[in-house]
Amino acid sequence: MAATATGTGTATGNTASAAASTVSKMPIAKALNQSLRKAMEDDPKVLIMGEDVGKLGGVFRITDGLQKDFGEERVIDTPLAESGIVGTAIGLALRGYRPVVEIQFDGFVFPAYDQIVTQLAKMHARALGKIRVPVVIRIPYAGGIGAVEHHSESPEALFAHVAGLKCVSPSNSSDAYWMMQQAIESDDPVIFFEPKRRYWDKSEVDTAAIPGPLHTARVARTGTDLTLAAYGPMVKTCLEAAAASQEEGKSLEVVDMRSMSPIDFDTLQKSVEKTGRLVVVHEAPVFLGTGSEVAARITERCFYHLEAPVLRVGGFHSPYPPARLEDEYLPGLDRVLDSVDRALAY
Amino acid sequence: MAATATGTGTATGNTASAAASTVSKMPIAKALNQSLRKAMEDDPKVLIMGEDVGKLGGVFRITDGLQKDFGEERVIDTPLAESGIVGTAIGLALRGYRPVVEIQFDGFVFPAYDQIVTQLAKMHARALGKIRVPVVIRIPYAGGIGAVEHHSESPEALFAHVAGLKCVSPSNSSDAYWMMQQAIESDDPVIFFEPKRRYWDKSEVDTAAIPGPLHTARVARTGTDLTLAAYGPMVKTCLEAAAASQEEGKSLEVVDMRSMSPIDFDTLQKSVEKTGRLVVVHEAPVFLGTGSEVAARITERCFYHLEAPVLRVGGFHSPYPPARLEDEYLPGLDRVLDSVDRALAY
Amino acid sequence: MTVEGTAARSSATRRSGGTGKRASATRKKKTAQTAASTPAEPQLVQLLTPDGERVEHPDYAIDPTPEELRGLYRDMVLTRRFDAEATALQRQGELGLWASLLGQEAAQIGSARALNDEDYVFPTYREHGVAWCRGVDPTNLLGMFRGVNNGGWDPNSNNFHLYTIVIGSQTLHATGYAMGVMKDGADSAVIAYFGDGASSQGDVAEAFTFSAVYNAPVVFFCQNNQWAISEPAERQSRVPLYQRAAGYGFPGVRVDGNDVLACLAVTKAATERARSGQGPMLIEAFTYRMGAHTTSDDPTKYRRDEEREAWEAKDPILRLRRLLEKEKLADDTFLAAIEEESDALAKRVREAVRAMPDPDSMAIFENVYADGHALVDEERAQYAEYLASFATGPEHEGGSAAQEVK
Amino acid sequence: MTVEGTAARSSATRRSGGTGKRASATRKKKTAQTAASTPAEPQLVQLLTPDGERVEHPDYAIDPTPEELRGLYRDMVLTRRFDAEATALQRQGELGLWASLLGQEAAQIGSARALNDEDYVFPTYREHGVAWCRGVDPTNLLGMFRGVNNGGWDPNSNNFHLYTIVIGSQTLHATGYAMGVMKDGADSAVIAYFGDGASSQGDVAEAFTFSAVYNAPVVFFCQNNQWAISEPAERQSRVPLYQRAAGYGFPGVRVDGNDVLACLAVTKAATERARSGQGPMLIEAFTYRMGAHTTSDDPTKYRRDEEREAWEAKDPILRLRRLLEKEKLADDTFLAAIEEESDALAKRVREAVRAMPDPDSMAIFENVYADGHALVDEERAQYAEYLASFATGPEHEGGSAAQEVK
Ligand SMILES: Cc1ncc(C[n+]2csc(CCOP(=O)(O)OP(=O)(O)O)c2C)c(N)n1
Ligand SMILES: Cc1ncc(C[n+]2csc(CCOP(=O)(O)OP(=O)(O)O)c2C)c(N)n1
Ligand SMILES: [Mg+2]
Ligand SMILES: [Mg+2]
Repeated sequence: MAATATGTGTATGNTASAAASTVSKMPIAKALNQSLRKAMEDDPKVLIMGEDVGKLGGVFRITDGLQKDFGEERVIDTPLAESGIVGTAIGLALRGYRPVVEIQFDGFVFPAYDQIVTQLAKMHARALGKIRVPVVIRIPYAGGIGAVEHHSESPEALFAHVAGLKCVSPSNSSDAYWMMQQAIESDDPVIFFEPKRRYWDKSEVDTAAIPGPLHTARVARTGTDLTLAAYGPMVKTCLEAAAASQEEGKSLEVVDMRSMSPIDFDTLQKSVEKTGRLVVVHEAPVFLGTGSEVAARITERCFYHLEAPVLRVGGFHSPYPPARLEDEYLPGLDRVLDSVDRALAY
Repeated sequence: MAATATGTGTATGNTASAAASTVSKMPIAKALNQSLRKAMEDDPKVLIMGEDVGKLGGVFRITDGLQKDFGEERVIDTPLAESGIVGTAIGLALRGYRPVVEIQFDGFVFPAYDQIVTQLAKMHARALGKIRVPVVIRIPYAGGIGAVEHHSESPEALFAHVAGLKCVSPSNSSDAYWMMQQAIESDDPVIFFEPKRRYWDKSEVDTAAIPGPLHTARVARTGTDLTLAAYGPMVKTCLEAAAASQEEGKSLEVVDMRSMSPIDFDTLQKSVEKTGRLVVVHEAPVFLGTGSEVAARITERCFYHLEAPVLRVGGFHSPYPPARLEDEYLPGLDRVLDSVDRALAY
Repeated sequence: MTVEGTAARSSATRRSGGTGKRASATRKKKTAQTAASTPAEPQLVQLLTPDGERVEHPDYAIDPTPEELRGLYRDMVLTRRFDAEATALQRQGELGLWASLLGQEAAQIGSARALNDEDYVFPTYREHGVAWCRGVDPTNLLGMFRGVNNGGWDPNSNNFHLYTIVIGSQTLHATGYAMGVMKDGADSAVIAYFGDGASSQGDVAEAFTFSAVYNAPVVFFCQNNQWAISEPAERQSRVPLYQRAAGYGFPGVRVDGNDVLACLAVTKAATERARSGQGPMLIEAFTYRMGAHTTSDDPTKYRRDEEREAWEAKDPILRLRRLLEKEKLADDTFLAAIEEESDALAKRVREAVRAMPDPDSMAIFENVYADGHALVDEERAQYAEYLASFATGPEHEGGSAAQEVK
Repeated sequence: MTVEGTAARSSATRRSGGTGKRASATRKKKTAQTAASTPAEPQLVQLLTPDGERVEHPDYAIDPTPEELRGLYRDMVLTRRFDAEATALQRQGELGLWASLLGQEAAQIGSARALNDEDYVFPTYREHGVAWCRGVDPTNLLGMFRGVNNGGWDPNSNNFHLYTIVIGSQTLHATGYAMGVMKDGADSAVIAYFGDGASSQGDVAEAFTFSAVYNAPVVFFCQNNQWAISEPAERQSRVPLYQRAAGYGFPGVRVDGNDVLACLAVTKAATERARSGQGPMLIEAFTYRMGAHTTSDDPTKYRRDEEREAWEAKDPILRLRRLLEKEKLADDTFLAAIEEESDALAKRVREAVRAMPDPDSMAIFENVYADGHALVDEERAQYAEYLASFATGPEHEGGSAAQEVK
């Protein structure tokens, strides 16, 4: 990892007293598991719901061991019906619970889309603020794991466009740990996108840190020539691209957006005002992906600073391809660097 | 209507021989009804499906009289279940039919979202092109009619982002008439967004014209200082804004986009290369609305031509408000002109 | 007309050509088959005949006091009056829309009066009678129909959730809420209202599945008013709807939805069942939508007048009045008092609606999130600035000019 | 371990504190009640016992010829062998995933052999035996599991639709297709396969509603293999699934899913019923998933070995073999021939998979639309140019450097 990287998370350490025992390296999957465990210990109203989240611990084992320790009343294997899962989670939230719903894979969230968009997102406003529906919807998303159809999609723009929802995605274990707890504590519905192909990537978590706000971006690496913006699985790719560019004498700044709704445009703006160039990277299709909003708004905010148009690297306008083609489809190092070159050529 | 407007539709007349009998002024609603009738007469495989489309003729009477004339086998009142409607329409399409599905109001399309996104959009690609699913989904959309919740939404970006779907919206009767037939003739699924508050606006239809392609934009009014881009209900608002601006000596070009997937960027680019300024207007929320894609891509294509950032006028990031607030929420003449001023001030 | 006639003929020809002969023979057979599998008149629970006679039912005994009977009568009359006033207010332009409950008073009052205060109600958009029984101020119901809000009451004040317009969604909220009641160890029941049309929605089936699997204390109360806008109930099911429950593993019963006593008794039984841990139950209240679907609807397009007339004879208020009169439980003073109360209610509602202020422009940005959202904050600030620009005038000529054009 | 133990205890404490006492009392009662309402062993149609004895059923008579019996046996053996080979290929890294049908051969072969060529099949993702009977080349099934395509056959060649992964969706496609069959006046049937887990999806309920209302010629064939990944069937329904049909107005029947003759007979009856215009029917084939959900799954996490062992005694292939042996319908030559055919099939599949080429990069842009799409064209051109830039080399240093890093 390049010398300029600023560490693994936004959590700013308050670790003087208990450093040895609270910091450890762990995979994102484990950080999520620990975070859920902590949230359940702290608040008896926190529930886990979903398909196979109980004995199996979820197909990715993110809820591993939780049913054993918290019981079937709090870790609930549901019937196989996503609309039912989210709809009953809303009802439980109305009764004072804080359900954390697991959608097994990105491509299976759509049966619940109506409940999410017309009920979950709008109920607080509909009630003029008199009720709250603090439901977290966890979605293991994006590709790169060689899976069959519907198991590799990046549907975040379809949620971020909808007022009433918040959308976040961690890129490392520290964020996974802290952002999950913040999402559960939030009184708003949060769609929590988990970068499934990074589940097994290890980085440091300090369980005694004081985390920054949930919806702020983080400068993951400082640089001067161009800004790369990404979130979730693409942060790693962007950091690799920045490292590769450094060898060629180019100084790239990498912003880990962390939140897709709201987007922290202030941090992006500050970075672009410095670098004058921006490339946004996500796995989701470019057309109407979150990058389009970043491009549009940053261009408006930094019109006189931009030396090149904001470029976007992402999926194509085609269904996610079969696994043997996903390396072509996904924005990899090469495609990111190609766009960096194009932006720098202006 | 300003002198520079280029008429009411893209259909280029071939009307020398039968002008008198084939041209008439009619509301958009009637043009749609006539178009559906024509499509059913021309092709016995065309079916109409939806809630209340039969005897009632739909809540907006767009299918008025069709069941009476084509029978219950071709104009099908369905059970009250949107996923079921779209799912069975897919099955009918696989059997060789061409179903035209009516969703009663924009806000009720979401129960069908899974079938649309995971099945309808992807089936042709999944089958490596061996099957086709020519389903048209008609959605009366957008606001301005003083309705209760869920009856005024503009969800087009949620469909345009999805590969495999095509999305169009007519702004006048001629387009309503021709685009509907073209959508039905298309072998791809088409989401047909009908600007419900313009249903009763009258303009000319020439039923003997030769229409242009379905997915091209149309310069609805030529101008030199700034381009206004819109589709569906906002075209009228933009034309009014252009007329108002003319009185102040500003020459605005208005592009009726007509298609939101694909977007005809060539026509937009050509216009912006001339005017140097672009304001995109739609009722949908600005954040991740189609305007974000237009802004991002036109900025990329016209980087050296733009004298101001692309500005966007649209709905706010809040649920569609109660009717008494919709005039504040909807982009009206004032808000469009305010953005025009801002763009011209650069 | 000629053109239409031709189209009809040509479509008929098309169908009978080629394989068409067999097709239409098949079709006839199919219809016959369908009809055969539907029993003409399924049993329904009735405790009060249209003539106002009390009848007994082995499973659903009830013995209301005179006071209770008068109370039910008052509820129904006041609800109907409120409903009529709301319809009138719509005609006068004070409301954008109204969904009348005319004809469904017994189903709503009977079921709602079976509930305890701790029970929780998830209505659809037509449960004005239920709202009344829960103590929701009727004027609060009108806000959404006037267009000043999308739900104008605090659901937790009366355990009466907001109206839900997307058909069927609330049955899942009710089920989840009932799951929560169970987890809390509370012994209250939850009731979800929905229509015959709603029975087709996947969400309602999923609510049946979840409630059965978790044995949740929820009562599904389906008002089969026989129409979903223009579609008759046969478009949703070819067997009576109450029968659906058995296949999910809980009981279903059809009750005379115009019989307030039967609705009360059956709902009492179902909620008691739920409260005592016996799980969900489906009640199909067989009733009739006497009016239009909403004030925007024109039922003459699809419904024969005779059907409505036949149902007038079964009017829910009339039959309770007959009982009250027969048993001499309602004297003129009582009836006059209700009349007076009705007038007062109507007046109060009328005045309240007319006085209902439009929401402030900036309300658009309120309550979108509980914990705030940077984009909403930004848009709020921009919009405030934009509005302020009109006040300050000259520098925004475009805006001003536009206002005049408008 | 200590931490986990503590958590468990503290959560237990939490539950029994305060109102918890009543809650857990209530809970016990509820469970008892649920159990009481579920009959222990519902009737299932069986024509062949696990011991290979033929039994009669009044409604589902069948008299297969020796040839037919041998054919069914061959189908099952070859299907199982193909399935085992695919599992092996997954272990060897040739496939990314495999969903084994082990244990469900009788349900699939029996039902599929009841179909006519004109009938149309909508499978889920595990119907390899059905595909076999339809004449789909088994190697074509493997493309999607290898990751070279998302559906590698022409559905219309064998009237066998593509595998559908999103649970339940295909039941609506089948219903729509069946509505089309009716409109065409054709007399074929449509069959939709789905699992016990799928029965909870709203789409399946909507398919029941639509098929009943339109009396569509569709057979719903539910393979209740008792597990949806890690969830037992009781998580989906507390009553046997076949009972669901009645509430929608059509018949449901439970058949011994490990009895190929019963599956054949019942599906024959259901499809004939559909073809003759009597509408939909639900068949619940009561069977068992002997293997893991897929090769990614580890059933030891949630399932007891004894359960699986008990079901081994009911093996579908074994019992038909017992019948064949008892009735002397299968001699060594026959059995040896099948063995040989199995080996050949396995070899052919193995070789075909290994030879299966990766799709061309540009395939990403193919078949997204039937009529083309400007954006796809633009992206295709840009990507081709991008790929070409690597060939031309020097000017794209970033790209080349990156490739090395990779
Ligand atoms: C998901 C959805 N689709 C369509 C509509 C439009 N709509 C409003 S009411 C209605 C009919 C409802 O019928 P029913 O459930 O019988 O209730 P009723 O109005 O008769 O009380 C329809 C189709 C809607 N509100 N929600
Ligand atoms: C809508 C949806 N949600 C979740 C999944 C993930 N998933 C795949 S198979 C499966 C279990 C299916 O169980 P069942 O219907 O019984 O079929 P079986 O696998 O036992 O044949 C699940 C949950 C999915 N494919 N689709
Ligand atoms: Mg109704
Ligand atoms: Mg199963």
